[in-house]
Amino acid sequence: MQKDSQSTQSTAEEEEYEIDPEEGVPVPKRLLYADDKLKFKPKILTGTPCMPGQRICLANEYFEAGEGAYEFGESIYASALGFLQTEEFPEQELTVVSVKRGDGKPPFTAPYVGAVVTCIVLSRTQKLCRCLITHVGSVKLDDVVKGIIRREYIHEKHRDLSEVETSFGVGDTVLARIVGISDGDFIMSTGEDSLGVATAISSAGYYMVPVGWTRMECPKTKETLPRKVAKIVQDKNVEYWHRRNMIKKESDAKPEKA
Amino acid sequence: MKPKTIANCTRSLVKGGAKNGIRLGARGIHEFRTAKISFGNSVGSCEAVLLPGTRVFAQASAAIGEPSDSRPGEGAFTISVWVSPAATGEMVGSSEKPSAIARTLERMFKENRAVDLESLCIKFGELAWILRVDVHVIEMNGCLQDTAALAVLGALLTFQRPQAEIDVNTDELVVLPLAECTPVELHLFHLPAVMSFALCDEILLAEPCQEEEDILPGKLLVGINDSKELCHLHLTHPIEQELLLEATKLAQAQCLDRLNMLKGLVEEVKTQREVPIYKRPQGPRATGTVLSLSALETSSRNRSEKKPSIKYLSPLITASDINMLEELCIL
Amino acid sequence: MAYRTHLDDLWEQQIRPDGRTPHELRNITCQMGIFHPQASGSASFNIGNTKVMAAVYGPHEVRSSQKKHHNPDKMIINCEYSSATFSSNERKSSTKADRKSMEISSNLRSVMEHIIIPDIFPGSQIDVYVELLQDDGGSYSACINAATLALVDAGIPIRDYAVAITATMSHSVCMVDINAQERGQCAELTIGVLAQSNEIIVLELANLLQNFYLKDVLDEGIKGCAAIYKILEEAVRQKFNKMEQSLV
Amino acid sequence: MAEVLLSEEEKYYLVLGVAQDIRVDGRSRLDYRSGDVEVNTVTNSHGSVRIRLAETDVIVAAKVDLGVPKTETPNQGIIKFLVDCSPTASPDFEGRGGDQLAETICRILSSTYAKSSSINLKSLCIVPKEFCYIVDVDILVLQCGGNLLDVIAMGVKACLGTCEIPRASGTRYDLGKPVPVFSKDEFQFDYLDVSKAPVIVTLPRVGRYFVVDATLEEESCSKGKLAIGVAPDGSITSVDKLGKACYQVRSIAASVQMAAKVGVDVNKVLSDRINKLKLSKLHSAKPWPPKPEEGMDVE
Amino acid sequence: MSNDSDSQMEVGQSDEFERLKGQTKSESLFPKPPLVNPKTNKRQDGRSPKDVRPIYVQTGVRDGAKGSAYVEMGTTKVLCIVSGPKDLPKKMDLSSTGIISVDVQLVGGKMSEKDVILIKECMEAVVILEKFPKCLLEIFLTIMEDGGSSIAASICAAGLALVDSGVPIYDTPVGSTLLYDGKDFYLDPSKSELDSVDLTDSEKNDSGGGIVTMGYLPTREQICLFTMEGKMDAEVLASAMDSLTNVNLKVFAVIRHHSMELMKEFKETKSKVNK
Repeated sequence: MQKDSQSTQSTAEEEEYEIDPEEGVPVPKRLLYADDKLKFKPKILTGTPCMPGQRICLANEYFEAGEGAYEFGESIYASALGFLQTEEFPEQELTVVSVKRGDGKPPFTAPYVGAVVTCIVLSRTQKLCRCLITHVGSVKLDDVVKGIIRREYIHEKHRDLSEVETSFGVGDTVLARIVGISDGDFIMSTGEDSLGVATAISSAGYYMVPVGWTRMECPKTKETLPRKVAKIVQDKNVEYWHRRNMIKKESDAKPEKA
Repeated sequence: MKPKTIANCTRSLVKGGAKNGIRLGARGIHEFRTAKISFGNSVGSCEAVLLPGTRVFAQASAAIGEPSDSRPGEGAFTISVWVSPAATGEMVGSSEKPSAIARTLERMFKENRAVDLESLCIKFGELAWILRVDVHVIEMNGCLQDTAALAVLGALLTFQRPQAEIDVNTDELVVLPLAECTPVELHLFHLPAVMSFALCDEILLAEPCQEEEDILPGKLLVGINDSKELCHLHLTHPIEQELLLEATKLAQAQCLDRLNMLKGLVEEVKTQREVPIYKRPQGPRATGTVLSLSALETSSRNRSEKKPSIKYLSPLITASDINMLEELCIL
Repeated sequence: MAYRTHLDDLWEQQIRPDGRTPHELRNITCQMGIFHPQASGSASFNIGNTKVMAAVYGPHEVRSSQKKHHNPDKMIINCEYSSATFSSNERKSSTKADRKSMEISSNLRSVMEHIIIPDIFPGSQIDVYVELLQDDGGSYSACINAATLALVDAGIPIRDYAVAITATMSHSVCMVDINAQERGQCAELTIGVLAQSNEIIVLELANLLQNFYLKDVLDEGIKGCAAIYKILEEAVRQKFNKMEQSLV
Repeated sequence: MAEVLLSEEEKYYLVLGVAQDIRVDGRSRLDYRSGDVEVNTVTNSHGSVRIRLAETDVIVAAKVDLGVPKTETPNQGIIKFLVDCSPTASPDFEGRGGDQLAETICRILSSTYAKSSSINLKSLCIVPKEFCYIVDVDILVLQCGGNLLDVIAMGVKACLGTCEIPRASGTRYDLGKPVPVFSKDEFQFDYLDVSKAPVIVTLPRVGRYFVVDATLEEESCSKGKLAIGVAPDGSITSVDKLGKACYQVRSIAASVQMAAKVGVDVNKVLSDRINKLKLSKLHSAKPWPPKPEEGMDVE
Repeated sequence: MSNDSDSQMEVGQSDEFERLKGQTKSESLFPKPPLVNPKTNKRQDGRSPKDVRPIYVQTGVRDGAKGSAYVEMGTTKVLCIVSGPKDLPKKMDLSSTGIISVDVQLVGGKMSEKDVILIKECMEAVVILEKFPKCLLEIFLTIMEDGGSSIAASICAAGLALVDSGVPIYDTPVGSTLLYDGKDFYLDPSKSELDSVDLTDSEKNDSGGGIVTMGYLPTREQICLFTMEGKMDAEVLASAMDSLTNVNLKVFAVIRHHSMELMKEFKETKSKVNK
């Protein structure tokens, strides 16, 4: 009698197992999925309204969850209210599925490892500088979050030669990438050409203009100050690609030197 | 708390000196420190100094409150110790030092029943005096317990409280201000004192100073009272039995000296304070604070209201700050 | 004049209220490895109705809260004493972090620091936790005995056993191992010694004791400690004989 | 909470073992580990129990006191629970470290006992509105080797079942107020009726299966568990979902049925044990004055 | 005294009368009416045992908040506001995933700690915490009126507020409560109905009785909150869960309808922006 109920229970549970979101049991993927099962590419109807939790499509090498969607098991589900949108990347044979509201309200954003953030320098010490993160990508945060840039993370090369004092000034607006989380703070890096000081105000009170990779100049007083200057890239997909490259191949992330 | 850093040469100086019977401050190894005791203007305040450089101030105060459920026929007695950062010259990060002193004082005065708490009872289970001694360490140079115990004892011996009684006819609590009655002194069953010793390889150093306490490995506290009874013992390092017995003998002799000095000083203070016994005028009472018991009962139902009502009862002595007490001390 | 009770009659024949002679210990049972796989070492020590359990954890890495001021060449010994809410006759609602248990914790630490060989595991920490289950007199001495046994069980190198017992002088007779009933009437001196060198390491006094009697009471206590040491050693021997047999 | 750290491979091994109905210690999914109950561990309480289940070790002691009933339930007595996690169980419990776990357990216990009509609280009332018994149940966690909640619930039931409640022989009127009168005989006492009292069966989900009586290692493999109170007649007295896991309707239903089945067995074993313990207590009635306790052999 | 619950006026009058006489005991002052009128088989508020009270939902009720929602279930009124992500306060434990804090305020009372923890654990299961590491998401719930089933209403309100805020969630949670008196199920019980059942009385409810609250993720078909108090058989509990699932789907239909309406609004604003 007891055995009977056990066996029925086990079959019932087997079906559900793969879509249980919360059990943190590590089961290697290869045991669960056969590779050939995944290799087909359905068509997705963009513009479909989605509720959170609604299943969108299969998750395989052709499809990836973007903003407002999450992958679980072998499917992609919506995680926010909005309309289905897709973005094609023909070279990679990849479609990014996202769910967006489209009414102008900014999507939910929080700093994550790999994100490019905008921050304001609060204070400097010899070893690090403390910042307040105000934007993640292009989205403004409701509440600022603290982060630090360590001396070693200012330049990609010559890590031990870089100094905080010759790279940032208090009050500068800095573009940086979150590379990790330590005890209390987000650790950020400016070790890319496109990252570094975006705007800085001179002692005379004017926005300074970059005059090279390491210096900025006040347009009025012609005073120059040392900064780690960012080369601002205008690309609407840049944020997404930064994140992808960060996760997949770090070496590919470097853009061509100007 | 960060451990104190001490130079190695100071270490070897103190240790080597102790072995040869030479101490910092040119004292003999069994020579105790000189005690100086002075009394404040207000009742129940006492400052004890152990030269060189340990200074402790104690203030006794009393208020009327409810006795504890487990001991309904007794008053209550609390001791709190404050060590100011100015005294130690370091941040007092942990509460270890004040609580260790407080525990020693509690053991000697409270658990060994030095104070007659039964005489503090006003009405069984309902009203009693709550005695409180605040101990402030002002300067610190070793032997904190010794000095604190002396200061507390001085404060208790000179403390006076007003008369409080239950009017039999009206069942009211009557508290007479100090100026209008013969003040009541505390009754102490015995007078305890503490002597501390530093231990260093078969050698006893009586009443060590701060450096000796920090450097030498062991410490022994001997609490002893005027009738040659031990009332506290505390040890932090292994010790031979003979050495221990020697220490208690030394402590006993010194304790009697010190207590005699204290008693003499207390007598002096009391004669200075002496006022003719106040004779209560006939007729209705002029200034006595009167509160009916029933009023107190109703207010004690509601815990939040309880405290103010008691403050009102005896505003003259619950005043925690010393200044106020001084003003009021017409004696 | 106070009434004579049957206890007074007994006392004339030198029999204590619970039927012991003045120099007799209560029944002692001790057991090692009671929390075997989880704690590194553990022991229980019961003397009469006083029951104590001890657990030792470590040596392990220094916990982050104490790491800041920690000298990496030193070893940290951390002791915590707690008494169960039901340990005494009067129920306590909360026992944590009151002055009394903090005092016992710090005293216990100073004893443990003397018996553990200093700084043998530099940069690490040893936790000794003692729990009082029931208090019927002599609880502090039982704590020391239990902690010593737990240290032995954990295999931490110690110089010597710390053993402790209570003793007193009443009606000009020395008595050893005071229970709660007797504690109300006479002084209670807790004496702890290092078993081999007979040096005194623990002294705690409750109530008043004539200085004149101190020597006699100390002698009595040291004798009691020797008896306790025998029992502890026997327990350790038996435990390790068993281990040996199981290995064979 | 005392936790063990396991590597992913160890977890994988455990989960696959459970899937094949063989756990690391050789049990099947519905097997309990062996345990032991002893009474009168703490002699100065009205009832005390030390309960061990493999490495989990708990002391439960009850003290009975006179008190005033609550105004909303004037004809009922009061049972209070207090859990204390001793640092002997884990260094994490040092200082106030165990308070959170203790509060959670306390909460579950009081909701299981308060709302399930499992104990007739009216039997604890002496004079309505004036006097009742207040039973303080203190729980001390000495060792935590997994499945703590179940062990505590069993301990509480055994402790309440063997707790000696003084018998009030009547009431006397004093100043117009009724006052209970107790007989002077020390042996006049009653036992509480625990024939309806529940035990708790905690079911953590390891992989895709629920297991009973999980070890610490198995608990670390699961994100959440169901704590199900089961009365002796198989009815469910409380269900609490602990942790942040999600379940399907049918798996909760299945686990409740599983718990009901297991819970009846546990209750039966425990009740038999309680009755035996009561008998043994009667046989070893205490003489007066009390003799020092008979010692066990030094082990 | 009359036991007929339909004639409430009469009961009130007789109460007044009895009080004047000063003879009634406090227990009989407010007699507990039966859950169902035996004649009409209707409950006190006129619905049948399987009926749910009318539900009203609204989102975006507070400007300036990240997300907000207001839910009415009969007389139970709950307002929920979501804010964050924020920096973690210093004293909080560090965590690699996000942390949720839930604050429940009950107007004129205090929510029991147990219920707050239940709601918190439910929200932790619903929100995708990995998406905001080391940040704090705050959920403020205000129960403006507790007319019974307040946990269920809180779950619905919190779920809607999360949907409104755009915080990534696994699914839209809904909740409902059920009352069992030993014979029948009463879905979505009101406060007076909950109070009328005394679960502590061992003599009266031999046949059992209990309150079950369930939070449900409708599209994923998973239970994110489950609590039961009282005494029920396993089979009864299983069937109670079935009917709770059905109710939850009904509640979800309301929320889904509201979301669709919302999305229509999105489309309109979008077309306006484009113009």
